[in-house]
Amino acid sequence: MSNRGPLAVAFIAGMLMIGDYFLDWGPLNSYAEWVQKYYIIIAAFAIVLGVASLFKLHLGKLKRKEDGWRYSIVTFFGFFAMIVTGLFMTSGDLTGTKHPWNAWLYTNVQLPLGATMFSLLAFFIASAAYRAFRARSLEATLLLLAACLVMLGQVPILTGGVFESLPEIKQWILDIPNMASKRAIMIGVGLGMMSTALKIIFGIERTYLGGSEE
Amino acid sequence: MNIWDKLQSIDRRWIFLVMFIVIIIPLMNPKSLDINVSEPTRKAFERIENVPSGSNVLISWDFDPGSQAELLPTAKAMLHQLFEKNVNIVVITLWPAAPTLADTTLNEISTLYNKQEGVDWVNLGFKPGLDIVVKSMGSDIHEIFPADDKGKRVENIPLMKDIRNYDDFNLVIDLSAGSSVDFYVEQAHGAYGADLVAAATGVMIGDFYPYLEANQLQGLVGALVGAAEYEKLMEKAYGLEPDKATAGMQAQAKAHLAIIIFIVLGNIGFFAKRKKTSPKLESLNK
Amino acid sequence: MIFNFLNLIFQIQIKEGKGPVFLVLVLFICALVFFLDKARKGASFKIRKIAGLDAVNEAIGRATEMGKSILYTTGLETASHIATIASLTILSRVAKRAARYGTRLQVPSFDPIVMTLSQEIVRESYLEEGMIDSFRKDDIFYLTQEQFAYTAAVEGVLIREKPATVFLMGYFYAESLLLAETGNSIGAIQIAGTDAVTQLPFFIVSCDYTLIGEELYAASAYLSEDSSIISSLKAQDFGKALLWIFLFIGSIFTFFGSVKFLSIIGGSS
Amino acid sequence: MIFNLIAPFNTPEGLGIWIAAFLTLCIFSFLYKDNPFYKFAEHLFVGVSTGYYISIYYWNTLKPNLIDELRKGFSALGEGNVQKAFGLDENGSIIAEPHLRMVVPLMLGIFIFLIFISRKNAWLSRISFAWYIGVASGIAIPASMATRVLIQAQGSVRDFCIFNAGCANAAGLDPQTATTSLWINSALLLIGTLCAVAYFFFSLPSKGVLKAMNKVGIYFLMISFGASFGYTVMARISLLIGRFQFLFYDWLGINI
Repeated sequence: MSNRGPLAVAFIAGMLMIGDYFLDWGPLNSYAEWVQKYYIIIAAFAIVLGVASLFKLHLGKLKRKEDGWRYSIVTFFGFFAMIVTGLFMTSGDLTGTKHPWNAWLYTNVQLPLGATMFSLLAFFIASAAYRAFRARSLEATLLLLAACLVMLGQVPILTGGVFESLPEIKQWILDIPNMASKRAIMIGVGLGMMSTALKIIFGIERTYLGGSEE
Repeated sequence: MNIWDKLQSIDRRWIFLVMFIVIIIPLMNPKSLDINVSEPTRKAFERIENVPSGSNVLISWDFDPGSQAELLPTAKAMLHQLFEKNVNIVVITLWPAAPTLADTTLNEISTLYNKQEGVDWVNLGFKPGLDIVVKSMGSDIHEIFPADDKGKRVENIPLMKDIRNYDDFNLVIDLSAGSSVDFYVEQAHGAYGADLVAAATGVMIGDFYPYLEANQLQGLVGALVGAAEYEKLMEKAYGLEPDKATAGMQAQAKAHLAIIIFIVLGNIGFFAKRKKTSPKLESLNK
Repeated sequence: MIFNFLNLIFQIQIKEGKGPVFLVLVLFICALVFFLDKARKGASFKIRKIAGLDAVNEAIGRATEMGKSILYTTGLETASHIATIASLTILSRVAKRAARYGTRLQVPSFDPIVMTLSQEIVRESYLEEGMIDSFRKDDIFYLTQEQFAYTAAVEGVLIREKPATVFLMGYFYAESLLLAETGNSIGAIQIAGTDAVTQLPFFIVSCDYTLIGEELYAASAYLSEDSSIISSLKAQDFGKALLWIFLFIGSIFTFFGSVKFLSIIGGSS
Repeated sequence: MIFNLIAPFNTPEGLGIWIAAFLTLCIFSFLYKDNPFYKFAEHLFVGVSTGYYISIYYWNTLKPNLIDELRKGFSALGEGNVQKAFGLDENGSIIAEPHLRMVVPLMLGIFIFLIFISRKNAWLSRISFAWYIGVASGIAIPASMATRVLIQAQGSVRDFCIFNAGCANAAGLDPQTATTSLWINSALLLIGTLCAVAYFFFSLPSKGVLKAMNKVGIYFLMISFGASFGYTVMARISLLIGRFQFLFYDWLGINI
């Protein structure tokens, strides 16, 4: 069995979406709107595969009593707590994430965990700056200087005299050299993306389909 | 390992510890901050100063606890200012998770000024629909918000009796963690001619400066810096004590300074080491 | 019937304001087809050295020597993001090498579809190398779709398994620095690649090699060792050259008052 | 400094704050080193968030867009209204509610499972993946052209247009007086963009003028990376301040 079928599907699906972008034609446009709205359904189905993989991983750990197998129980506990309150319980009209227990778990477990992980960045950004910003070469020096000037321009650390112009310098760095290279990167990314996507719908790039055996 | 090597390889845990300390201390002990108030913040403050006593202001509370570090201080300072000036406040929100935060804050500050819910202020709560909500308030607020956050019918709220649309507000304030400022500029200001002041997070602020230049916004308070500036203005005008934004800004300044000092230390070590070791030796060491 | 059909065709019009995009796209496709044809006829294209690419083999070799594993993440986007697909192509090359050397390859996934695709791709790579018996499907596993839960778990893997080599390829958000700094702290060689402009600085400071923006796409083409895929790089360069000339000449003419160049690309209102 | 109230244990809110504070500290402990508290929080986080996303997918996607549509479709079919059952109006045009048309995504969804059951059916799952990625590519092609390439090019040309009253008026932009500094800035922007684009040429040998441009391009890139880094520091520290405020104000009730 070759990959010809799937490649044809990718081609047709892709061409229809491109057509929708350029052409003003009722049936095509409403088809495209429909597709964009509902293709997430595939992702919703796929999550079952994800959960199966997660279960396999942790059940395996439990069975083999691997290092840290007790933590797998914690994962299952969290998972089922969310599933039971989110899928099977109702409180009046409130279901899913609006169910008070589910919402409570979200606000007091998931939200603070996420926010705290996010806030670790404040520490990591400091250690990364310390380690990486060394004036080893001209390039590294430019990196370092730009970072320090922008940081000094952000907050009032040094004030008075020459330092009063730091915010302006910061703004200039952001508006001119920073903008110039962002534009260039974006242009490159746009072209790279487009050519990769074209290769996919023309069937030149097919690695993503994996093997073609059986 | 000599001192220069050590300067180049400080264990990252020491850096973490220093960051921890320099951020916590100002938070526990905020002092009046010496900062220059920027033009957009001053404009916002002055526009609110010019709201006549007894008139109405609409606040669109478009942020949830996720962005409260940046926006709540501004919100609080503005509420203090408005209550101080005896202005009536109507609060709505376009964000589902915002009403509780708005309610807690309103209750906390209104009691300080003996202001009554329903008479001096009201929280109409959340309505989904973003720009559509903003647009519909141009014709009839009662229709889109038939009841307040607690389910009380608007007909029975004394404050809401004479308020029907944007014409009945002296000013509209959008406290936004997203792009709702766009809708207000387009609809409330563009289509219905309402005066507009906004506060936004650091990520979004850049998008909104053009509105200020085009006079579509009467003032703009940006991120934690803007909030700290606002607290400074409130301190000068009403003797309000500096609060969380000021504390936050001090923590920011100290943390930035700490990072820069670490960068400098690393570079001192790097250069001192390079001078001392001749190139030959260095290659042998490898 | 035929009349109806024709009637239908004539109803179709190009949407307003999409003209410039259409024009440029057609030009680009022409260039792509031209170079593809050249490649099919046996032309080979020289590509300049991309630092991160040469490091790929070296980094895999290092993991093998140390008897440690390789960790590969395809980023925090779904398979509908093109950068993820570019990353999957690179994964297929990395997997081949890993299979040849018998080095363990771990792929923690953020999206279940990407996980399934990764499993298929890695499996295929092992098959091609004749090492299917050492393919471990469970090493390509799903974690969760919540950004920071995924980050927390990958950090856990990094700190406990201590892989010798870490690949961070695809689209990333704020977690980029958390992953890269943790990878750095365990002394792994890190090769990153992303088209997320805002996250590039963090990879640059924390990783040994970083593929910047378009280099990620170029890498996926280059590593394929397939001349028809590499030929697309020529088309990309053609696009850039065209744009380069356009910007250069356009800016000069615009400076002297011509509005033509701005309106060609649809920039005048 | 007064400890005016430590969150009480006996209300759901109070207990929630205690749990959130404990988990916050668990994550912070990772900064020192990996430890059982972090492992606990990490595993809990993975479990909870996976569960959360399942209920989100079910309530926001599967139920309204698939199950309810199919149910409506079947009931229309039961009434004998075939056109409505497939989401068509009397003229055969597509209406917003797809009803039984949802069978297509349903089939594609089911195909995905087949890979799980037997490798023999793997090719069917490939149809789903090909469709999914084909759609994504089709959307990305014109979008990346328009929003990345052309918009950036427009911005670049526009910088020069505002100098010239004639051009600015014709393009509907606000003309600006060309001061020397504005002039230099625009020229620098253009040079920077052109040099940085030149850095991304893959098939041309880096020699002569191109080599020089590549170098300048790299300098611009480095300044940009440094600037973005420095610019982000503030936002990250704000997040940490947010967590500290939670710990001190909400949990410990320390007020100043």
